[in-house]
Amino acid sequence: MSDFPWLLAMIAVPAIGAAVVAALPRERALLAKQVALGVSLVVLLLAVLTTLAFDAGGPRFQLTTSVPWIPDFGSDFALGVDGIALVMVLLIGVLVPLVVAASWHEADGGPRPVRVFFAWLLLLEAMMVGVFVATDLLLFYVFFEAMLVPMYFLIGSFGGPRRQYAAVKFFVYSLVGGLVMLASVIGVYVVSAGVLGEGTFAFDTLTRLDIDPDVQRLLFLGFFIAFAIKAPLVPLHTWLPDSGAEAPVGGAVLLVGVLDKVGTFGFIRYCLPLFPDASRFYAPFVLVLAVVGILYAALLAMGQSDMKRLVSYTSISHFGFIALGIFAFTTEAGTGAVLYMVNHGLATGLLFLVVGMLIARGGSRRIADYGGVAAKAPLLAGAFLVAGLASLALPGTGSFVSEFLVLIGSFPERPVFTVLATLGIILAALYVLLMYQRTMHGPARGVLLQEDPAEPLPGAGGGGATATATLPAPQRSLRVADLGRREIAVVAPLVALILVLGVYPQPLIDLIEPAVVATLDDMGAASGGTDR
Amino acid sequence: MIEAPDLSWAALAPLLLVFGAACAGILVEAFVPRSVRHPVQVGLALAGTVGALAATVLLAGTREVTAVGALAVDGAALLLQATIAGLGALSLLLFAERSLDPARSAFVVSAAVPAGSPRDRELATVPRVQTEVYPLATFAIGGMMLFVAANDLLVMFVALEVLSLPLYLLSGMARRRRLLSQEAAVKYFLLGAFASAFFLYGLALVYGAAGSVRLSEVRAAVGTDGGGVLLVLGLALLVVGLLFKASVAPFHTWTPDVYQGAPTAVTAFMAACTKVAAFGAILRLLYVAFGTAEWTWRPLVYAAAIASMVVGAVLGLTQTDLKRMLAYSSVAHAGFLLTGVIGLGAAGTGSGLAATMFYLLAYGITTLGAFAVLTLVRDGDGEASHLSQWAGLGARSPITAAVMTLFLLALAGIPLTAGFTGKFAVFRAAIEQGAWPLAVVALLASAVAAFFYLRVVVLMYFSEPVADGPTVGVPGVPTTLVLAVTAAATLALGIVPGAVLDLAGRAAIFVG
Amino acid sequence: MSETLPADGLLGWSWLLIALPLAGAAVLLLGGRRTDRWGHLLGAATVATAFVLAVLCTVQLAGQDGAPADVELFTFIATGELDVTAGLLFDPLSAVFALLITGVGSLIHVYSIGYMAHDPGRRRFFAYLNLFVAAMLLLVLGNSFVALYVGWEGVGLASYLLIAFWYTRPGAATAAKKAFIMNRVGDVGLALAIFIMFAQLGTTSYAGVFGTVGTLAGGTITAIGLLLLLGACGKSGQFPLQAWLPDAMEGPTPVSALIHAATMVTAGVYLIARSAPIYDLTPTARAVVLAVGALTLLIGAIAGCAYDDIKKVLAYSTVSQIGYMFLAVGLGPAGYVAGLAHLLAHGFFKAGLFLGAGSVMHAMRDSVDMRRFGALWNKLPITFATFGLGYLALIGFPFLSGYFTKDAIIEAALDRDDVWGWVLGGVAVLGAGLTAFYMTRLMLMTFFGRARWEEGVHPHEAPPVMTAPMVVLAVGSVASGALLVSVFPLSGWLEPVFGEPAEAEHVVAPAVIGLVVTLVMLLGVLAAWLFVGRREVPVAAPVRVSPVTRAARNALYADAVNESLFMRPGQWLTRALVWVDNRGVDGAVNGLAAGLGGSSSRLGRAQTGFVRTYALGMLGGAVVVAGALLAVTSG
Amino acid sequence: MSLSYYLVFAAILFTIGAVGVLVRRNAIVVFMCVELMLNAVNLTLITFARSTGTVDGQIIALFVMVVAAAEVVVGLAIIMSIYRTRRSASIDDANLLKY
Repeated sequence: MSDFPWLLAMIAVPAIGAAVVAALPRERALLAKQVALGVSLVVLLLAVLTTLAFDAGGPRFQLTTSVPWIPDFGSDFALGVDGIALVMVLLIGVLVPLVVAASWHEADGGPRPVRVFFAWLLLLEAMMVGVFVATDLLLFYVFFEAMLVPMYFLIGSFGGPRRQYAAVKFFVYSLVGGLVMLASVIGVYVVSAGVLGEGTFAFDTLTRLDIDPDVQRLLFLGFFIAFAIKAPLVPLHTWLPDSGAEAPVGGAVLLVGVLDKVGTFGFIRYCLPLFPDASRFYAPFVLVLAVVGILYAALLAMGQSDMKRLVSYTSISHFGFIALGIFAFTTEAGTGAVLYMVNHGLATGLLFLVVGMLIARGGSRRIADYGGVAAKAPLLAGAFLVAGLASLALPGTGSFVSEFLVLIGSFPERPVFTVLATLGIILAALYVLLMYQRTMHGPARGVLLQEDPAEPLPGAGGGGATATATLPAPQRSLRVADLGRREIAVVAPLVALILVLGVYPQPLIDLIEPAVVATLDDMGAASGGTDR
Repeated sequence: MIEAPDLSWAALAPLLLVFGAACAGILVEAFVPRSVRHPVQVGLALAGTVGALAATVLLAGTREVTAVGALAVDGAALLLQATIAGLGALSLLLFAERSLDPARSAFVVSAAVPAGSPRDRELATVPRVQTEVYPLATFAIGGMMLFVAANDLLVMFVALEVLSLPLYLLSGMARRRRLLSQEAAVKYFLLGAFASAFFLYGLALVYGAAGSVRLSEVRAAVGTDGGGVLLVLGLALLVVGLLFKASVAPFHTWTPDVYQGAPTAVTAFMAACTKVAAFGAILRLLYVAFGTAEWTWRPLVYAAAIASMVVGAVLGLTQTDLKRMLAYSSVAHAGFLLTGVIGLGAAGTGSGLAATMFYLLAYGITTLGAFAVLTLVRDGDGEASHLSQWAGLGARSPITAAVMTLFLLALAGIPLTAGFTGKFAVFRAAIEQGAWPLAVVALLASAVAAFFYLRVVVLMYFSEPVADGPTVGVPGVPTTLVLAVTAAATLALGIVPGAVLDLAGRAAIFVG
Repeated sequence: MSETLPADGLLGWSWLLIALPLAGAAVLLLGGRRTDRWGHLLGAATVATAFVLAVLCTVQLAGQDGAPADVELFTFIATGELDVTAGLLFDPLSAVFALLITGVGSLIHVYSIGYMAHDPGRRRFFAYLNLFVAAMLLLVLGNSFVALYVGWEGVGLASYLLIAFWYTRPGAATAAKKAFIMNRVGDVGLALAIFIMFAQLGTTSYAGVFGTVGTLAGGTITAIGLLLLLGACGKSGQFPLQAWLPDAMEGPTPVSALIHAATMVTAGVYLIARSAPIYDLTPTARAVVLAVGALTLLIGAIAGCAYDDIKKVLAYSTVSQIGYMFLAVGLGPAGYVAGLAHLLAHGFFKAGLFLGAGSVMHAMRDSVDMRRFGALWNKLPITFATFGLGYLALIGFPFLSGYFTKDAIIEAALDRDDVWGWVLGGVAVLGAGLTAFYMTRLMLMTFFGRARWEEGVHPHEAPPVMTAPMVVLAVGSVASGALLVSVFPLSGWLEPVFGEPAEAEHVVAPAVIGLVVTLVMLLGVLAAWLFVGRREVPVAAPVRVSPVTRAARNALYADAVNESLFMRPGQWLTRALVWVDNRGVDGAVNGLAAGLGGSSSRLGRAQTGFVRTYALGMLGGAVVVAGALLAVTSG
Repeated sequence: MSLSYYLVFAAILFTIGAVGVLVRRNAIVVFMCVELMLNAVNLTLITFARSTGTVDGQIIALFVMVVAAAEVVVGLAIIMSIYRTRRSASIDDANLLKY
């Protein structure tokens, strides 16, 4: 069973699917959607089967396939998963079908053909899978950069009013990081050539060479800057609120839910094992960024008047927790951080989707345009509440487990940072409940009082604009209808997953832990959490 | 009594084929009736270049110095000749495009007629085509191929002129916007002559110091200590002449004006082939003649590389004309290529030579393709090269926009395109030689450059179409062929560059 | 603490205690409108069943004379050195709480059937109520601090949902948010305490922590104790986190009765009692607990004297009474039992009082302004009777529950036999007087005097489904004290948890204390009659009042302090940061881009288009190149 | 008399030519200045041929003349065409392409 190239299939299927969708004639929009949904479901199936084929107790990298790619660069087309990559692939597999379903009407009636949207979505999926399963540094880099293109087009072609600005900002920001990283990637290669005589990009080999600490510090910076831009750490974060706000909801979900995780994934997969000394050297500095980010972004989230910007800022705050967990160098915190990546993907994904559904009804991204929605749309409000509670890491939701692990694991090593970070959970409660109260509670306000839904609201967001345009006439008349069947089908699985992972996270932990332990061993850190 | 020099005809075959085709072309002009002249000329020119390409392939592996040491036929020379011949052939196809311009050709019927005169206006519409361009271009191609094989400063100088003079003329032969075209020709000519004077003076000084212009003997004279003031001055002036052709800052000033003014097909030809030739010569000069004293010129090249990348990238940001923007991009890429030149170790060891040659190929293909797309988008007065006219092109003709996007992403160096592989190769070479600061600057510069490539993408896809936008012409067979080949190659060199890189690696040899 | 037995028999099923209400909540929430018709019945049924189960479990526990039973369920989180098992600990302490929660809980469920009969959201209400019961049971039954924390935040959520039950009222929504936030502040303390336990002891289970806590340095133990206290204060509305509890009265009255009087707010007391092994080791932390208790006791009592909102008065009374309990458990071994006894008794009479208040509001068209009540005693006989009994129990009328439990606390305080003992005892006695005053005031304003009803109000007694629970609770309030102290001594039952009650020789004879307290109580009643009962109660609250009254009306300015210390600065900070982020951080990025563009156009000027300029540039370049090369070679 | 005089003289000629290119406006004159530079080079070559005692220098000089002739043909053609269009040989008038 495990000799079937699962990983390759998970890259190839969506890539081919994208080509097929793109090749469909313009008027077959519905077919394009159905194909996209089908393909993404196939990928989900593949991801699940891969997980079954994966042996948590086995060697670190499994289901590996490797063929020579660019011999001249010593680079192979090498794929393989460890627990960390596997859970991320699972996350992708789960999120994409939901995003496809949620974006069903996203591109309808817009100036650009529907099929293009879904083609980019599938291509993005292929790239994202590739980035996580690549075990060759150059291959990883290639996916890392190539991943930008589909997202760039998703934001730029289907985004909100300021989409041009957001798309270019997103692309250039990431590209700068990526290019700086390229210098380090080549640097690692050259170092390996110096040590082994023959340069290589193979992850296993690279982790085994011990690089001179001073060189490490330089190379580390290259990687770190790139990843710190991806998983926005303050102060390199300002692209995310723009992208998150302007991107179509589906794009935003994948952007914050998966794409940005590549940054934190990079920290734990590449920064730590490749540059152990540098990681230890820079750890205090990184932790400062992380903790500042947690509090700073949380406060900023409170100050936002645009729901999508608000959610973006909450994510920046959460990424601070993940970085904290990774750079605490303990098994508990590391496992928690990786688990956090998954749970944050689900929680923020749900939050973005629900906010998107609300915007699709109200046609505005401004919190002030809503109020008392819960009375009109209890299901929507319920989903919103679950998402919000997951985002503030309430026990019973998956986020709690991961946040708890990160904090309790970091505390023994870094008490001060952890205490400061823990204050973040108060702020989290504030920004979530403020938004919830203003939109869902209180007397009917804003769009609920709008008589004529046809005329757009002041400051109506693009996502909303396209979406309201797409709502068939009957739905339009009552502006804030409760969730429809399709929307329930999108929301329900996420809610279920969040709750299940909140009660019984152990299976995922068992997947993740060995990889984390291996990483910490690679860097020779105390993998036992505390040394008593 | 003079004994005839020994010529290894086989090794010279590529050059002979091209020059033969060129000379034949002149005879055709004289004797073949106008009605069939065009197809004959095109066929002839293509036969010459493609034949040359084939010949280089057959010659692969040859390593000899022939023609009394005037020519070096080695891996590098053959690969670069093949590149030039191939790109030249593609450019000739662009020349031969007849279905885009309503008047069946992008070249003026009679360059002698004053622009704007009644006669000119009447000629502008008649579907007569002018065929001198083919022999001219063929001569230029021959000159370039000679340039990269020259093992002797005199041959290098002659080749330089042989490739330059036709280009001066070609850039003045636009059918539309003739004033710009003529201005471009004048500027290119005067500055080119000025530069070649420098080159020549450098040649003279080197000759004075080394007593010969044979690269091998120059090397002997240079030794490891640089070999005295005269040689160094000579080197300086030679380099100036070559950097001019390679449009490296601060000798790039002609590039934007000429690229913008010249007929787009010619611009494509210059951008793709001249670069290759110029860098071939630079590599040969620096590593065969002055390789033993590289410490003398390394700082200079270092500085020139940075200057080029910065000037190209920064100035490109605010350009509003696509051809001009691509010109600055070519300046920036000259800088990246110099990074690869730095990547050559002492006496040409290291992966720098292979990397640079690969980059030349990748860049040539990509930029040729980009200019080819440019010829498609037209308004009443020829190509619509102003950025604003490209707004919303993605909606109007998705294929064209997609192809252009591919080329732009490649120029920006996004992975899975030829541009990325090339960048990676040259930067690796540079870092291997410890020049990582240069690599970092280069990477930042390419980030800045990416910004203006993206502007075009943004315009094409993310802005709404303009009211009276340009029309996208349906390309004839030649242009279609060019677009297909370049696009395919751009992708192939990005996704599976292994074979070509390997070839470049094996070809990375200088004799002499 | 005696060794735990593997849970067998019924105790093995004790997880059903949590599962049943949880299932009820799930069915009601997911079932949607289909369950509207019978939803409330299901909700009440699950809790009632849970109560029966709890009784049976307790019986079995008594059978194995209180040896605690540990119920391992499944591995919750296990990685590295952390190993958290989801498991329950059913020991006398948790048994007491389980009985209180399910018992009072089921009564209030029944009551709510009537109270919410006409509310469109009744199903939702019962779902939330079930959710609360489940979370609260997890809180008291969990066998580790993590389990407790989960339940801890779970009840917080339920409380949030129920306070905001009528979410279209801005007041309710805000109060709910405030409650959740202030609880979160406390939760941070609890979380940090757990972190320290793990960092220092490598475990978070009760057994593990209590077994090894002795090995820690005194400072660490004190830190844990204080952090736990912070959590307790948040949940139990103790100083400095008391401000949310009165606002929480925006919720439906049954909620106030169950959550904000009988059960959830006493979780803090449970936490401290549960953590007795820790507090026994840290006098410092205990002292702080005492201080908090005493202070809150007074704050609550004083504020209670000034409000005209019947529910607010009861709320401050709750704050004050929990202050008594904190004071008690702060005394250490001597006081645990007394505190818990008072907790149980309070559970009965305060719930009863709230239900009574609810029935009054029910009669008065949901008005809570006591100034518009009056002369209801004959209109609402049952309510009056039950409420009256609750009142007597609360003010400590001899031989009703409050009398026994409160005196026990005062005894324990005085038994410290030091100056602090006298201070605390004094405060407690003073509190008793104040309690008597404000409760009497409430009684007088509500049931006696002239009818000051708004026009169109026709008071009528509540239906039996509501009065029945009130009767039961009234009986409880009368009897529980005597039962718990003498007949069925709590101290004996809790012995497995807190160990042998030290037989302290009393500094002051209990009889004397009883006498003093009774006198003070009578003084309070008298004062109330002098101030309120004798003269006419103005319909509008008098404006020109003494600063003391004004301070009391503002709950001693707790909200004002919170606002000026945290809320406003926070808002300013947020606004400032938003500016910094847009102008500063992002501005830097955009500025960089703009700078590049500017330099681009400036550099572009050099491209003049004049051949001669270009030539000059080239010549200059050539000179530089030559010069550079010469420089390199010559030097 | 030393050959270096010739070299210096040639250098001066070259400089004059270069400066001429910079200061003169008339395209023809500019072009003649370039030719002057070429001839300065020729002089240098001859001188070096003399000093090194090889004939290469003289041969190269011949080549240069041929090339220069070719350059003149091309150059004048271009300059003529633009002159006929613009009725002016001033290179400063050719200034449409800039920035």
